[in-house]
Amino acid sequence: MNLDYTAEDEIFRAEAREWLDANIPREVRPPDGPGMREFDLGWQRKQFEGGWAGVSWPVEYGGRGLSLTHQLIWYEEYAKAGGPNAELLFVGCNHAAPTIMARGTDEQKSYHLPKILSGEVAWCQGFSEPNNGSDLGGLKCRAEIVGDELVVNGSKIWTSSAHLADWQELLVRTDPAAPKHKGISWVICDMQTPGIELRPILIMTAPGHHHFNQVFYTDVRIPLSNVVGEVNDGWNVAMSTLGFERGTAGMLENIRYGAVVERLVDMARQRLGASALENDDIGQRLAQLRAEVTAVRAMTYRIASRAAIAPPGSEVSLARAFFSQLQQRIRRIALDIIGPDSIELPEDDPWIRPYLRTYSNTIAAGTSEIQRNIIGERVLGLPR
Amino acid sequence: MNLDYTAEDEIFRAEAREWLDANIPREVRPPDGPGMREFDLGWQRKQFEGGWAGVSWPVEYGGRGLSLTHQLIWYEEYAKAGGPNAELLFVGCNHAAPTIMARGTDEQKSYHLPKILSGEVAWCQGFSEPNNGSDLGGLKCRAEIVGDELVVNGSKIWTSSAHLADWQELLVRTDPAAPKHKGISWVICDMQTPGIELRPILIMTAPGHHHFNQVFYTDVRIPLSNVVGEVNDGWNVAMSTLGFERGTAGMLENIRYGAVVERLVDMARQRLGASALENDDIGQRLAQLRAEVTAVRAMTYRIASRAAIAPPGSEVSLARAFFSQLQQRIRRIALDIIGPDSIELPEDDPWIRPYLRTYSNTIAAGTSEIQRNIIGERVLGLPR
Amino acid sequence: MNLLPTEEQQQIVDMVRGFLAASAPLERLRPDKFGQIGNPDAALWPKMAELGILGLGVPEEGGGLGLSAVEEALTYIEFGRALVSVGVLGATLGAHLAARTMPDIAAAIMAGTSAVGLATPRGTVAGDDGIFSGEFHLIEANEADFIVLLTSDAIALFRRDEFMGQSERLSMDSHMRLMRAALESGKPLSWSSVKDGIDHARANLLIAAYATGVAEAALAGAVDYAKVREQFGKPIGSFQAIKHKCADMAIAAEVASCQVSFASVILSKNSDESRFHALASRIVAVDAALKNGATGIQVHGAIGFTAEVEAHLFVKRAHLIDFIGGDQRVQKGQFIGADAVI
Amino acid sequence: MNLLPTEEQQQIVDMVRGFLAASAPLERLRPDKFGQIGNPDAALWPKMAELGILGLGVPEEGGGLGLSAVEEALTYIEFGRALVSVGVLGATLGAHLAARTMPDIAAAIMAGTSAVGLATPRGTVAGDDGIFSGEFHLIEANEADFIVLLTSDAIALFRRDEFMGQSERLSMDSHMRLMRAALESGKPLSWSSVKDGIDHARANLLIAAYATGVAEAALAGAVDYAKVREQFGKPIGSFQAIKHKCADMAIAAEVASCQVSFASVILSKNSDESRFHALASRIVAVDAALKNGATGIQVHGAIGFTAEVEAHLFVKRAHLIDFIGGDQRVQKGQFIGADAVI
Repeated sequence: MNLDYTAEDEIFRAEAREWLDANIPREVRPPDGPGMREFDLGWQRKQFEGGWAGVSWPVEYGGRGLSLTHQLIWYEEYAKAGGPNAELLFVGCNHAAPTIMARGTDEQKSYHLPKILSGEVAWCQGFSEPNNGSDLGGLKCRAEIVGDELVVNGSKIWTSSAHLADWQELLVRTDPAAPKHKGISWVICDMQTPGIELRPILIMTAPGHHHFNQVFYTDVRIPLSNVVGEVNDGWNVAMSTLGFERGTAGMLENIRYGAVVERLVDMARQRLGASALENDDIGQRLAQLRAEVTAVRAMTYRIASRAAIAPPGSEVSLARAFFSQLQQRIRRIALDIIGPDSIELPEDDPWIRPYLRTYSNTIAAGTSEIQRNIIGERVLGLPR
Repeated sequence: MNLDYTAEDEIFRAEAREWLDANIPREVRPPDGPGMREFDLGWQRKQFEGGWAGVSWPVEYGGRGLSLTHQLIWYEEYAKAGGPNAELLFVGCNHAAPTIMARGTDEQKSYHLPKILSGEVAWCQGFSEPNNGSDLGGLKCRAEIVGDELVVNGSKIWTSSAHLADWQELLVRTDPAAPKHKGISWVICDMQTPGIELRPILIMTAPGHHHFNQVFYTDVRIPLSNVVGEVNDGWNVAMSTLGFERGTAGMLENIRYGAVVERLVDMARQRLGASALENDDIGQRLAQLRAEVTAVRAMTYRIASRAAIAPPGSEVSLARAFFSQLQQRIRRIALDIIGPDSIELPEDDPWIRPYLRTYSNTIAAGTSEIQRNIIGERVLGLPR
Repeated sequence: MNLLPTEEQQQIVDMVRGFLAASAPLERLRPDKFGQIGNPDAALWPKMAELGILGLGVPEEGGGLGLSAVEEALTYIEFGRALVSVGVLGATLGAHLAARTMPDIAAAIMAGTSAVGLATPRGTVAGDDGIFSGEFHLIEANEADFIVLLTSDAIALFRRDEFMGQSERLSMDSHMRLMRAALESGKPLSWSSVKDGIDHARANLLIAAYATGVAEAALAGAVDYAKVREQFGKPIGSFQAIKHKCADMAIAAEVASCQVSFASVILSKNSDESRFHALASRIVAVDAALKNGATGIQVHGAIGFTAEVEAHLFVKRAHLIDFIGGDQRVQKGQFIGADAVI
Repeated sequence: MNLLPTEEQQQIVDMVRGFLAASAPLERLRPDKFGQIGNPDAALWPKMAELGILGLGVPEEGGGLGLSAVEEALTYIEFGRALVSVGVLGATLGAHLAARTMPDIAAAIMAGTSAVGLATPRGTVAGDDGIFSGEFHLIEANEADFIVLLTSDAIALFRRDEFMGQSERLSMDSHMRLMRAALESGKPLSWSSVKDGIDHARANLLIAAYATGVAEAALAGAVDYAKVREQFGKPIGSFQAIKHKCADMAIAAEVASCQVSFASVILSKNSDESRFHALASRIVAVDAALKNGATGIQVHGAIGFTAEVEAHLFVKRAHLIDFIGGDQRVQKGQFIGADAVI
């Protein structure tokens, strides 16, 4: 075991820090709408032009072709520099692109990957449906093959930023007669295609904030050449993407949370006095959270160490399940530290909305219950 | 709603207090063995002679025929007076006797009930088997009907004080061909019958302490007249007993725990200082426990109020599940308050063994998991 | 001894429940009304006044219905279930504080013609002998004539204009109106300390009852959803992971409900134990509301954190009432310092 | 950067695990040996000395194997899994404290010819500049020549006879020997404070590693049982109530194991961050041991609280190590006062 970095790593780190210092956006990121799209894509373009957009992407797709350790160094410096949480890019960079790299055709790769990396386009996800949340394999959105096209009818839900996205990674049922995991296809869908309609879904964190959508498809025609992997093999294609999300894609967020806890420690010291904190219930709970978030960094390093040998497997659910609940505990204690002013919700509120938002952490991308099933069955080998 | 007592109730309370003051055993209860048997039976005899053994038992069986409110008053005074926890009597008084009252023949009633009430005999329970803990209905201990006798072969486990008991309430399978809940009989078994052998099971709380037993039956012959209720109707007979245990039988213990928490509050004030306790993590947790144990008393009153109208049903699982886990939390905090001396185990230890013992609270008489199934399915109506 | 409602008490519960089902269904808080919409229930006050609900526990000689803390607590459980604006607390507590010495004010409050807001400390409250200084939040006070201030050791009725520098703020709970304001040696119309009568204990009891209602409604919503929502081909309520969460919510609601009933009887007898039992009820009930609110969202899955179902409203309201007069941390500090009642 | 054991490190783990499987199987703690039997592992010390385990991390010039905190931590995870007597901590820490200035004593400890007990405060420890007074527990000290004292801010090596009034006590953990004793201005042979080198951090790290092993073994026992035990016609591990408990245990063990590895690398570099990371590892690992110990009993059901399976041993050992040098409350107090390390 070691935490050593090579001289080359350290040069990379210094370069990253220098570039971030000079280039990190000083403006506040708009929370929503076209302004947010412009901000996120602009920032992605800037990173791309600086050579930082695809640290661990293969060189052939415009990346630097460096190791996951380099990616981790970049995330660490990004978090330290207070880089923005450019969520609109997440699906494209961390879901769609890795999937297309792994299973796409040459045409798909050469058309989409550069656009994603350079911040030209935004992607959204079309996996969940109104009647299948945890049971992804039970999806019903239907795509009939008509000539060289798919004709899609049905609905998707929980699509973040569908109204701001150019493309969608879409799971559809292409063979209703096959066993439920065997008739699904993974398709690239142009969000401008006729027949797509959106319904905004308001969420609990922010009155008026438009983030989630339900998407309706009526005779939406998609070229068969947009299928990634084989027709009816979409389940396997999607699983590789989910593994990625559960593995390394969350690293930046994990690292960022260490700083959140330190801000809380500072606030608690100010409010209660550093010496009073020792046996105080808030001090004791904060100490626990501080130790746990420190351990999350260690878990991230171990995942990166494993990923250097083999692609992440079910064991990444251990870190994910832990971290999603830890975030809730961390955000929850903020209210106890802030005290009565917690009932306010200032426009630039740094604590209450993030707290409310953590309610989705144990639901989105696999509920805590599903994560625990995975751990029980696939990591520990307990019977179904 | 009211917490009022009639003048007659108040007289009853005063009499109870007076009698307890004068008669409560001053000696320490032996933790085990024949000394414990002698102590518990002697104390029961004394209560019987004083007219306090069966407050809510019908007059025809030697009781006072009073209401559950009177029983509750007695328990409250008993707890306040620091009455001993005469566990050896529990099965006889709270399981076997109510069952025999409800379903027994006149001969069974007239033979057994007076002996139980007057402290002449001790009973034990033979329900659980090595391969059925939570799944009581799956029991296998076999009883063949041969002439006017049952011939029992098999094994029971977790039988508290089998080595000190005269009688056992025994569940056996009399019809292996019937559906699993329909071939069971509830039988009175004389523990001196040839063919019964015991194996002590050592438990985690006390090196050398003999409390639990496995009981082996080899061609044990029991008169058919010892079956309570109909042959093959034992499941229904047993369920009425379990309802009783989950309902009112735990009242004394519930009330007693209020005093345990107050002892902890006193200890914490002494160790940490009363004023320092306010925001201290121990103070905050103790406040929570104090509020919860106060609520348990309220839950006990509500159960008693309901029991005055109809026999306790599944809803008593709410209080039972809550209380069994509350006991664990209460006993656990003792270690934090005592501090380093918790690693000792003095002979007259009042905290560590009771703490260890609470590990059985969420297992015995229905695990927490089974209790939650019952609440989910029978109280809330969720599907199986 | 009986901790179940009498027939008369059950009739009051049914009356209030029926009234709220008709006039204040939870759907009124659905997304079409989402946002900082202020008190959605101001229109209810006159109707509630008509039914006598606002003066339910005020003695008849004070102009009220002369019922007890038991009936008040039962009513507040219903208020919590329907997420009635917490401004109602101002009316009930204000009427009690005014009834003894200011019958006109009490009458106006009970008639619903004078609204009463709530004040709760933002930090330390200075002053003694009925003079109060400090920074406060005002809740549902925009149209109020009077304000009831609740601190951890006193309760006081003010004219609203005693509070200076009133300025609006957005709130986490978007179905109410919030202001900041200050008192500088503010003099109440009427007040009492925690040691002086049961006014203060009544405030904690009613907050506990309201919280119990929140916990019960969050449970009911989760159970209803778990029965109909299917995943993997069966209702999610058949999975232990969901079933046991619902069971835990049911336990929490039952604990709260029993202790609230118990405390309400103690208060109705004006017992010395009122403060102890009211604090105990507040601690377990607010805990139940917070827990059930959060668990209810998890049981609902993704729909749970949208504004399309009510699940999120319960946890937000639970947080709001937690802070009125001091949060759980403050209440537990008070409670561990209290003398034992066994 | 690599937080997985190297091939050489894995060989050491395999060697220690193989040795303990043969010489110290968990069955040695089964009911036939139940009771206050004292240190069941005293006979292991000479064999462990032969294998170099007792001086694993002591520099070669001090007579040890010259390996690092990484290898020590990996070894201690194995000790925890096998519930090796915590007396082994005395040997490891004593060898470190002696190695720099008292080579003969260090050699005797590493050879297993001089046993080293542990001392932990029963209350406040007075004194400064290397003079200690107070009341203590002595663990596995009956046959020891030396004692390592661990407090929340210092670690010190004493001759056993510095401790006065040694008197035996029974312990909750029946597989060890316990005494009370006192120091009155006791002078150690060697000591260091928490600010002075990494001896103190090493003690916390090794306790954390041991606790991680306890958590892992409790998990392994629960999972094995959940796979074979049947109720309602299927293995109990197929029920979510049990499956999710096992998953939570797995998470706790993984959290502990990762942070212990991380901290061990930090210590191996003699970094300023050693104290911070050692404390973090102790907090999460002792938490995991306590939780997994308790949950393991529940997963086992009734057999879990008997002495017929090992389940109960883990929670008892977890409590014991929690108190060595200060329990979680003490450690968290220290940790929240420490400077941030990001």
